[in-house]
Amino acid sequence: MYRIFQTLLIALCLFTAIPGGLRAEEGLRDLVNALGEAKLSNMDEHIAALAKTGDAKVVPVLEALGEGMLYARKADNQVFLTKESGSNLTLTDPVTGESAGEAPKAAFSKIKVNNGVRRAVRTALGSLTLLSPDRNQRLKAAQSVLQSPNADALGAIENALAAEKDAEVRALLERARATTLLISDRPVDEKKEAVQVLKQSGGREALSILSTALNSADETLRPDIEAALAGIEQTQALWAAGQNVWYGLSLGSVLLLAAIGLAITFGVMGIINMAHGEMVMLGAYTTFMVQEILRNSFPGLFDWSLAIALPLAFLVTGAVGMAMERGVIRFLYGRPLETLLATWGISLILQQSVRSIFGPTNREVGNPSWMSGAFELGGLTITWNRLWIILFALAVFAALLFLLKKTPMGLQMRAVTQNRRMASSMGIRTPWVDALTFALGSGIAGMAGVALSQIDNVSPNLGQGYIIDSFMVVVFGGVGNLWGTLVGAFSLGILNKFLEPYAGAVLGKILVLVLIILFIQKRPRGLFALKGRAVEA
Amino acid sequence: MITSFLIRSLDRTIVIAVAILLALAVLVPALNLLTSADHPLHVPTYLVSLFGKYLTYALLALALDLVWGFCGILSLGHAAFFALGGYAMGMYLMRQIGARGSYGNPLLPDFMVFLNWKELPWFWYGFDMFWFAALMVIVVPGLIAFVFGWFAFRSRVNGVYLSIITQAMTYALLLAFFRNDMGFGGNNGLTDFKDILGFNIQADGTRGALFAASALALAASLVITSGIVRSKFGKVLVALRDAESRTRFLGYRVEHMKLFAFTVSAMMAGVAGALYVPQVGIINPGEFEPGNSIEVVIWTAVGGRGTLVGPIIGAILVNGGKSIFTAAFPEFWLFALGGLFVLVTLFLPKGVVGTALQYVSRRRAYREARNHKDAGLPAAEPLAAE
Amino acid sequence: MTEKRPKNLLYLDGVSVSFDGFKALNSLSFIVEPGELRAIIGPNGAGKTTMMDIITGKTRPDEGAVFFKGDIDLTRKDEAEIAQLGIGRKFQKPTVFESHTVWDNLELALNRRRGVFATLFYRLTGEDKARIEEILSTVRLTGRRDDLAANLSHGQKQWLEIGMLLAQEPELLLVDEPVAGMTDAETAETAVLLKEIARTRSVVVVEHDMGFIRDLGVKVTCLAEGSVLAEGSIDFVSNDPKVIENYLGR
Amino acid sequence: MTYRARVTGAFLAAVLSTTAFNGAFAADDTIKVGILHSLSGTMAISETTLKDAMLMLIDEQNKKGGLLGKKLEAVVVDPASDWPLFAEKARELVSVDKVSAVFGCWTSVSRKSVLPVFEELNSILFYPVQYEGEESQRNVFYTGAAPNQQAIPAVDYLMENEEVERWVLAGTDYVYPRTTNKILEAYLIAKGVKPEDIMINYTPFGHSDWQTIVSDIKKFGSAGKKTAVVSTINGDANVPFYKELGNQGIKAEDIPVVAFSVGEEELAGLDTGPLVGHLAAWNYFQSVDNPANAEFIKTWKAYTKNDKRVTNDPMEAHYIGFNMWLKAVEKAGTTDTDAVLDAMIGVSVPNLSGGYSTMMPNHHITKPVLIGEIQGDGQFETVWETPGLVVGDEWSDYLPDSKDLISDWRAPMSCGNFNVATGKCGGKGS
Repeated sequence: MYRIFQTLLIALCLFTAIPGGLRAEEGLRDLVNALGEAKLSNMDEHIAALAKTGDAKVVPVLEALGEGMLYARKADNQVFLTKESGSNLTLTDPVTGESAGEAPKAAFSKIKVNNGVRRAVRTALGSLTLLSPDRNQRLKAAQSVLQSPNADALGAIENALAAEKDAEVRALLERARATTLLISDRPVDEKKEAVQVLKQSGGREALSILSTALNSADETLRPDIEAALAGIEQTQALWAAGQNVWYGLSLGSVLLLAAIGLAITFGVMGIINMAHGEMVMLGAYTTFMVQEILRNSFPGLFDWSLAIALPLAFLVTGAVGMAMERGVIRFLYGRPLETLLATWGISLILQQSVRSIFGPTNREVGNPSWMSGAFELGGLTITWNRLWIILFALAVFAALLFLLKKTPMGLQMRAVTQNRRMASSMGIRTPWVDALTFALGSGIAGMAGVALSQIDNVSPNLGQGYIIDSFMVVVFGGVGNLWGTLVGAFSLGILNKFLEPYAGAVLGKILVLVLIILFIQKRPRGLFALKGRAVEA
Repeated sequence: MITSFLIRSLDRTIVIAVAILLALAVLVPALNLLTSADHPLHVPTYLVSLFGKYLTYALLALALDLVWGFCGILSLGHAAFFALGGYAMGMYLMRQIGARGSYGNPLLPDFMVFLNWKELPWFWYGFDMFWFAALMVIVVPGLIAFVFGWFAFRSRVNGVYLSIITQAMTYALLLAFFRNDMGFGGNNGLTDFKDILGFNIQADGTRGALFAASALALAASLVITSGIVRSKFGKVLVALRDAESRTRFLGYRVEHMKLFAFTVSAMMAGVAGALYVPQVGIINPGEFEPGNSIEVVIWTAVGGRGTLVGPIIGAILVNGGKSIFTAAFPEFWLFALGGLFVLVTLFLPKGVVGTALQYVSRRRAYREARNHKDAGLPAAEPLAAE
Repeated sequence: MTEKRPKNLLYLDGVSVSFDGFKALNSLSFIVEPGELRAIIGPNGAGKTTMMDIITGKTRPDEGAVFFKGDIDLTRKDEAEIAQLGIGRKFQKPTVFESHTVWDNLELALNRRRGVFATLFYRLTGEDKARIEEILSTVRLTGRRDDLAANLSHGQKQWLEIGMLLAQEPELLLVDEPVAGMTDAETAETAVLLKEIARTRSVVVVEHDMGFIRDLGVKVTCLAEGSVLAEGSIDFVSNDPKVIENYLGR
Repeated sequence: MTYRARVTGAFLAAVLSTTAFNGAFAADDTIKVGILHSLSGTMAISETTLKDAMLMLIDEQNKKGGLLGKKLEAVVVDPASDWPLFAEKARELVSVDKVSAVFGCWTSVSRKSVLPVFEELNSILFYPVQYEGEESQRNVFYTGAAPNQQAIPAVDYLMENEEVERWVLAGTDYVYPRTTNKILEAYLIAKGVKPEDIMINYTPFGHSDWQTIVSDIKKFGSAGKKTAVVSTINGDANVPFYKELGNQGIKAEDIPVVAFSVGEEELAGLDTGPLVGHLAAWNYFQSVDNPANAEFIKTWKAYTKNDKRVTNDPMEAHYIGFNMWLKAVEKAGTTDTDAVLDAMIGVSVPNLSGGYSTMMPNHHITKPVLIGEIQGDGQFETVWETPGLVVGDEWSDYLPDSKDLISDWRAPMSCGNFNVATGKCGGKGS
């Protein structure tokens, strides 16, 4: 019943829209206001009706609807575009685009949206903006018609395709056309061509589109689609191995970041630093603090937050590390197992301090825009944040290697850790070098925390999750050898990711641990052990 | 042979400690059961279980001390043996529930019923018999320790490396026991026990008996450990702790020595776990957490490693402190605990008992030196020098 | 040198070993006869300690043969087995069990059954007691029998270690720089002690102290860069131009 | 060595005297309420808030004059996310501090750990968190959701409104996800979903590397049928999971994720921008618009002196449970356990989603079920709501062994696992 009425109303509006601009405007207003009374279940019809008008004024209305910024005035059901300002709403007239002043929020009710509505908005916006002069908007439009194909839009897509010059948009439109064509009532020959187009484009998206089409395809088309599917699946399977390597590298880089500071404090200095994880956590909290300040005072600098946080995290955790070294650890040199106890105590204190100061719950650390999203490389999906983390881990590694091998500071560090008494008699201020080395290890852990805050919880428990893995990596790689840590981290990461699809996440991890235990039997001093007389004495 | 072994084990300290434990085994349950609630000497049931728990922790710490204090193997996985013993006991207790579970299934524990298991996994067979479970309490941790140690010690994995792989072992076990598919109840573990050997597990009498059993087990283990430590074997352990390759060149199979100590220690830990479970009423994979094993190390260090009563006192002190602090300063007790570990490592490197012994022996040496007027011997400094 | 005897006590042939590309031993061949006292000299890095490591099973050779008493292949045995076969070793740095008393150190070294259960239920017999007393007096430590080994002086530790080796009753004794850090009097006394010991067994001594070696007055082998440079009496060796070049210096 | 004896003696004395000390304070001028939530360790992240909420509720009640003319006194302990310690602390609360009721626990295992203690000492526990069901105990009141009050309505919603045909059941490997997924699997198959259209995946606690699983979900979702993820992923693992979802570009419009363990508190640690439209099923959202909720939020923000603090479902459960307890104690006129247990059943108090919740004879409560979509500001927007209240079903009808069981703690049945098939209390047997 309601539906018939609805169609009638729409038809009426369309009819009345013909003569004169004013009446068209009024018709549009009625359509917009109808949104205010619509239910979630029939909202898509209203949206389709709005889209049918083809009016450019509809675009901001639909956009606002999708973002949940469309409000209806309770008193007269007038619908407005809004912006929040305190407890008030700044109103914009949806049809004229003019400002309509401010009004208290309580007088309005928000037009609710759900995923279904958002999908409808996406479809409608897609076909409305296909011809937009702005390239990016066209790109977005092409993506949305591809993601939610609608047979009615086929004509619009073809029109757009005819006019489109930009290669990237064209490629998308081609695919969109093929996708849409498959669900339209065009002849089979054209559909067969469309299948070929999709097969060419490949990827998971095409797989999904073709499988959908397979469900409703008729007998003549079926073999084509099945062949195309088989072809795509084959290439996908090849890429899957590559994808696993990538995931492994990415997990490895996380392990490397977590472990590399430990490779200094534990590997080089021999301190069983159980508070290492807490250093990582402090680094993550520094990032949180930086972002909090930026968000409140300099929102424009948000994309720089990580760059600002890095040196700060290094300084903060480095300072905490130095305090730890001067306050506790320096009394424990030569008693490595006892450093375990003391640093465990320190880790409890640090955790509880953070819990008291920042609260026990997760804190929000956002991704800067350059770390969000993903891109496709062949058949690989590569997320930006993982890519940056891999690069960052390698950069930290290289910098550390340089510092240790090529600078006087590094030389002194190595001298002190190899033979304290000799170094001190050579005039090196060993206590100072000890403190700096420990601070360096801690500082690097803090920088790792900045990176890890991008992919994990920022909570007082953050460090606990990494401490065991870190020790495994260092021990597996060979204590005292930075290269060992690098190779260890990446090989454990890749091993883990190749086991995971077969054994599942839990069993995979158990297997990795068992393999580490067995490996240590074979090479009791890790992958890159120093051989010879000196180490055995 | 055995008698001489036992006699040798009983020096003054051990005799006193054993006497105290035996007295406790009788007194605490008696004061709980025979006095009325408002009697000044009444020990509430709550404390009986609590002290019972401390005693099992003490036994665990003693087990660790045998390998760490006397043999130099810092195991960061001893809680795993404790948990394995606990699971063996827990499985017996689960089987005792029988048809009294929620679903009334006479064979399958509740968690298997609602996850749709159709039959009992093979490794649950036999646990309906106490003797079998009791055997497993010792055999399972012992066997795992034996296999693990056989590989590790043969390959001469030492020091920090050994510590880390023991940690890997307990972590792997933690993950494995978390898996519901393993058939040990996953994260929830085993719980809801009803009775042990036919006695209601919640009855005051049973609790008293369990307390007494814990005290007796601790006393027995103390005697055994002391026997081991004071035998020539014990001297070899200390020798290999301090100079492993010298010991090898003297012709001792160091790996056998370590393996024996490690296995015995794991068995003791298993017994501790088995006594722990009925007193706290639950065993779950959380017991395998690497942090727990580190805590055991800390109890031992606080009490004084390389002494026999040290770990016992350490375990009771730290856990007692934990009990009091978690109630008195729930928000801040971690500061106290963390601070304690730091301070003990810094200022009492030999632990409470070790430091006390050092003090006593220094006083004695000083007195002797004064009595003999024999200033030529540097007798006053022996322990400080180390 | 090639006596017509079926068995050498110790027989090394073509032994090579390398660490990370560095050849510590390079096709070393070396023979010790029963009852022989042999001194080994050579510059640092000549492979003296590595050779001892190989004989005692601490290091496995990459190639070459090592036989004890003619037919026992030492490359297949570990340290404990080799020690039980009757090869004792004294380290460069004195290593005694510092947290044990002098007495316990000797008791541990005593050549008795060394299994887990044998030690667990071991009881000190009168015979063993007498033997320990005897060694104590040999190494001149009777007065300090109940002191912790940690409290001995450096020289006393060296002696205690030699005492432990005696208690082990080895047929072949390898001694690495026994007089390093000793006073002259102690050095002389040690030479006497070693000669005394060599009466009943074979001894191989590695030492830098030429005076001490002269005191011993035995056959000398000079090693350099992992192989034998010269062998013979002290005078013969110290006049060899290669030895002078490599070791003694011009 | 007498030294040791002295230490032990001193310690015994210390413990005994604290006992006496506490006992002396247990005078009759206050009614004590125990709060048993972890303030340290892994669960502190969720449980600390509940402790604060309880303190606030007790505070508010005291301002209103307390209970039975006496002040309420909160006793807080820290079981430190250590399950056996939960049992120890529960025992301490009941037998040493003599509390009248305990509000606490979060994880199932902690509840399982304390159950025998409450049974033995005959005291009362209010458990505020959604859980797997399959339990009804005389001394426990379950104010969180049973699976039928959360999981099943959520699946219904996805099936009807999003026309989902393919399902990923992803969970942390422990008993709540296992049971919930068992129930859901049976339910979906009963609804005609083919077994090959259901993918079940379990991950360890605190799992942080979700790359493989998210890409598996994507793959599973590209089979041409509308796919949704039902997530029973626990606490800490959610943040990296959602971050990975966002980065790999899984949009709610394409593959919606409905979660049962993600509330306002968890979202507070996330940038929700990329997550808009993903769903959660709860019995309460902070965004619910009614005066009682507005008042509650205001008090909460004032109490914590933090304008950004959020409220969540387990807090509401404590709110309901606490008010029910107050009402039952008033009804019984005493805090005596047996009297309160009897008085509790049938007690009805306002909940925060605009209706009334009633304690049922199975010790579970009636609740509305809300489905919400994540918004950009970290809140949920209700997109669907059950028409009426749903009664918590302790024994699921979708598990073969529990479908014949019911629970009714009223006399004369007084049984937590009555088998309607055999007509006996105590499951299948005896």
